[in-house]
Amino acid sequence: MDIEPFRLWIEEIAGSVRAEKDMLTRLDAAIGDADHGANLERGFDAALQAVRDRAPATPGALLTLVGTTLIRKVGGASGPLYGTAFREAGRALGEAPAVSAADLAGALEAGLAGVVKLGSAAEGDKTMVDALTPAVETLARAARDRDDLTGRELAEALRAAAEAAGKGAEATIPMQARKGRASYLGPRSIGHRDPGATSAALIVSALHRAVTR
Amino acid sequence: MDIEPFRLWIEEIAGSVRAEKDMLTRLDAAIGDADHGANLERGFDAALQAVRDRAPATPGALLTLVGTTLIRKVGGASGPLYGTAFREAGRALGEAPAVSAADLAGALEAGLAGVVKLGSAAEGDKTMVDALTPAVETLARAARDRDDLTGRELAEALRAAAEAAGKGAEATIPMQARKGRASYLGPRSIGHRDPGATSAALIVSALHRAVTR
Amino acid sequence: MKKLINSAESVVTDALRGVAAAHPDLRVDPGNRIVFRASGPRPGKVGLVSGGGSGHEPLHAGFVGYGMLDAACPGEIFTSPVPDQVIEAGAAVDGGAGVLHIVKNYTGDVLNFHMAAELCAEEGMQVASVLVDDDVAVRDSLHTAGRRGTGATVFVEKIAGALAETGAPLAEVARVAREVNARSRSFGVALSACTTPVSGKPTFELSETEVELGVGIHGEPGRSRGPMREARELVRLAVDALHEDLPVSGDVLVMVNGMGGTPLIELYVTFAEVADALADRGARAVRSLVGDYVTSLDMQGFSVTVCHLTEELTRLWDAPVQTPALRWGR
Amino acid sequence: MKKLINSAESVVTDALRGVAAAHPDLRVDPGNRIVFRASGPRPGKVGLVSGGGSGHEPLHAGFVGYGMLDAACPGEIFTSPVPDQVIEAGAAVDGGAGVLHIVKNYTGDVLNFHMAAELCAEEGMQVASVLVDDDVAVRDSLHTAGRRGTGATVFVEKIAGALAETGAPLAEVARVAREVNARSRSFGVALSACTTPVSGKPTFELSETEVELGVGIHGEPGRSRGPMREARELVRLAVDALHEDLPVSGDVLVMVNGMGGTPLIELYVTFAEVADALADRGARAVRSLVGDYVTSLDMQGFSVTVCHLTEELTRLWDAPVQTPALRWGR
Ligand SMILES: Nc1ncnc2c1ncn2[C@@H]1O[C@H](COP(=O)(O)OP(=O)(O)O)[C@@H](O)[C@H]1O
Ligand SMILES: Nc1ncnc2c1ncn2[C@@H]1O[C@H](COP(=O)(O)OP(=O)(O)O)[C@@H](O)[C@H]1O
Ligand SMILES: [Mg+2]
Ligand SMILES: [Mg+2]
Ligand SMILES: [Mg+2]
Ligand SMILES: [Mg+2]
Repeated sequence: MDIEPFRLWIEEIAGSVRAEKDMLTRLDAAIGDADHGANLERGFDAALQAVRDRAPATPGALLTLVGTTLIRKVGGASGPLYGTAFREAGRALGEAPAVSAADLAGALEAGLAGVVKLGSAAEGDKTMVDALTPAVETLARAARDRDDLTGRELAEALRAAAEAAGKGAEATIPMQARKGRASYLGPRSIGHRDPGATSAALIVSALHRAVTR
Repeated sequence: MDIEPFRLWIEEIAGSVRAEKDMLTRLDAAIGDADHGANLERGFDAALQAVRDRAPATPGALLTLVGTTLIRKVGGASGPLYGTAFREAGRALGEAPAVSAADLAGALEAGLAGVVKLGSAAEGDKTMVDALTPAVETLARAARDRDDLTGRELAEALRAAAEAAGKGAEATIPMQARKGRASYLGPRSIGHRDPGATSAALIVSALHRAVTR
Repeated sequence: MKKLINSAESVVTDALRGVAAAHPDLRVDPGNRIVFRASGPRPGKVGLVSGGGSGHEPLHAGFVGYGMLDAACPGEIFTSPVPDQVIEAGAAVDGGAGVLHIVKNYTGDVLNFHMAAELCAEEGMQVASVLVDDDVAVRDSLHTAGRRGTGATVFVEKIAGALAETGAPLAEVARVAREVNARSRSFGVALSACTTPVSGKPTFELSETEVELGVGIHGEPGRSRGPMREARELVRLAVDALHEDLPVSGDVLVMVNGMGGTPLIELYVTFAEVADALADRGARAVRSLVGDYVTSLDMQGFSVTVCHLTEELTRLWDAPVQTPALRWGR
Repeated sequence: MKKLINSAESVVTDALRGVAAAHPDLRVDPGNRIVFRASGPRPGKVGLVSGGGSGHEPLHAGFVGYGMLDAACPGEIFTSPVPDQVIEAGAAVDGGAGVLHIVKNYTGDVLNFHMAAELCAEEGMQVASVLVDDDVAVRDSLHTAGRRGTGATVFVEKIAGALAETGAPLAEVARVAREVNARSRSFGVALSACTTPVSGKPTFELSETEVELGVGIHGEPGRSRGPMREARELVRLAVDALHEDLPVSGDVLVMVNGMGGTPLIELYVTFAEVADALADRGARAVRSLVGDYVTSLDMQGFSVTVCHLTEELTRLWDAPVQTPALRWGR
């Protein structure tokens, strides 16, 4: 994979965040502060703009730029968390002009680790971690089993990862939040889908679409 | 007439103001500040209490006490205006222990004159004056025509006065207010019944009931 | 209607207990409903007394203190005080130099202060009255109640209070108070009506797409109704109305006043537009207030008050003031 | 939703223009969204930087000035600022004695200030952070986000600011800031939710007969919902919650804070009840604030914050302060 699918990824994320902005905000209104949609729209629009303006040369540089932009533009909890995820993923990819499916899986693992280190949420805490973890594991498992994946195999692995992320997001509904704003609600956070887990699933889906487009 | 019908008058006013408080407030909400009912309830409850506590000896003393109490307790536009009306009426009756229908008519004329002098509203300005003027004139006409009225004639004259007050209040609906808060609305005050004219009609009706009770 | 009150009847007395508990610099007479400076009258200083219906807080009790009022007489919600309050207040603050009544032009306030002033005069007190009538939304005429007194009241109380503090005689203090009023104009815009505790219902109904232009401070509907617009355009309408009545120019003192229910961040947005609109006409907002100063319970919206400054007025505006709601220079 | 704004996107920038126009004592960097003292850093003085989502005005920009903050970093509405703002602000106000970050305990604020502090430290700046977490409505635990920072932020900023003004070293200023936080507790009650410009809908729905107990300052619903009651009883619930967490006694500093949409007269009614409820427990409200200090846009309701005073804290509270929203003694 060269840089193109990574560029497409950011484009796809920005598009689907824009399309789902109100839904994300509505989810955040129920158990948070009604800004998740606006936060991510602001962040990914800026990230897309930065990628266009600065035209990074490698996948690693692109993801790092996206992460830095998110940190600089989003604020809130999701800004530093997603920002760190993209930055750690970018750092993992180094300066290679093209990367393998295994590299991609490793990068996403690094990104997830960054999120967990910064936010110290575990699975089951009702956060983006609940969508990211199964997705990253699904992709990593597929990549680990083989030397390298064909285009079709990678696409299939990403489809499965996106599905896992969606299931992970769905699974946050019955959880009681233990991190982020939703935790203030205690038992009243139960019964609502976590906005960050939902946006995480959108981000993984976007990756699948970017690679198959 | 001795003091008794005057005591009853205040009782009747307090009762009907209490019963019509919400209606008066609603009228005031439309073209004023939604306090006319509360203002008058506070004032006439206090007046009734003062009459009970201080047990004035003459009709004149009673009306003066009521007027002073209204001035002290009501505030707003209606407090000094109704207060002055009762005080001037009381002053006109002097210290006589009993008064004639002509005395009563003269007292109400004096009360109305006090209102006009203080508030400088003319008929047609959409104020209490529009209900008080025809009522006072109706009574004065009946009393002027005769040496003194029989009980039945006085009752009939007061019924006519109450009717005139009611018609006067009704007639404020198409008027554009030129005095009081309603005047701020300019042409938008048209189409609403004036709260003060409405309470003035209640006060005249109460006098009719007090005399016939 | 949900309100933080114990009962509609006890709102004013309960709030006065709160004022007494919160402000050791003030003395509250709960029976007569008067708020004084705790320090008492100063010999030779003109005493400033104001008052009016409650529901406009911090007006007037929040402006009692050094450099501003000597006493405030709060009436029931939106109902003027009664003469007894005004008489008692005047007697208590008179330092021998007389008392100035600052009266907002509403029939109720005018009549009640008038009766009080007559009774004070009968008892030999020196009393002068100044009528505040700055609201350009109401057309003035001999045959009407005249303009309402709104935001300029704060300016009049501050500036006359500063002059009184210097020991100026009653006639001078009244003169400057009238000058401030003559040089001030206000206009208000409501996004929602207010609800009095007694009536429990909004004083008027506005749809989600309407605003009330030229609204009064008692939830009286205004001059006309118009479509909701962005802040910039609402401000232009307000500043146009001020300008039409008294062309703005030069150095001005500006207040952007919330009505009780408007978030402060929106008042700053509004102030930015007011400053721009004034600048476009060659006026400069050299002094300003942004916040809730003359409220209408929970009403949402804003009013703009502009006072055309002179050197004297600027100096008196800048003079020290120490009240619950205005405080500087000391 | 009707709001006095030009657009949901421009609210914060437009409001900052208003802040700049209204307060000559402040300098606003609109691009970076930072509000500074116009006087610049003072050599040898610890610089105080705070910030957080907008919508809580006057917090934090209204507390920039002598005796309080050196700079404030407003984020989008209810969204924490980004690290760049905090870094820039710190660099601009560092007088060589280091910078104190005052951070309300929300994941977003904590993470963004944390990233900023790391980057500052990498560049050799001396940075300390104090976390404000006074809201007893949230049960504290190692496994959760912990308590929210609410009203105590005002106390921390005022008292730490006063100490910083004396030239105290960073460690001392941080120590007193933490002490204020440790001695402070808050509890909020909402009568209505708030509406953000972006979402355009109330953050939760309350019926005419319900209140939200333990509400947060971002329109987060609270600990539980209960029936609407008179002010006295709502206050008892709030004071009970404070007392349960840290028994009230002795001399206390009390804030009765409006949430943006509450009429001031109701806050005074509330304060009267708070003072009584404290007195019933043997505590005395010797210092107080009544008004809008930490708002949630147009939310209606109140919060009570109590700080258990020491001699040192009282002295620092009384020290001069000169900011748009708090001003005394100077
Ligand atoms: N400590 C944490 N670790 C991981 N994810 C978190 C954490 N705290 C919050 N989140 C995620 O962030 C989302 C909220 O993001 P957003 O609304 O943009 O920020 P904020 O809560 O500051 O308004 C939550 O739905 C949750 O998924
Ligand atoms: N100048 C005036 N002369 C006579 N009556 C007046 C005048 N101004 C107001 N009123 C009467 O007072 C009524 C309003 O009384 P009220 O609501 O108690 O006082 P306020 O207007 O001060 O709230 C009006 O409906 C009108 O009838
Ligand atoms: Mg959020
Ligand atoms: Mg009225
Ligand atoms: Mg009234
Ligand atoms: Mg947020």
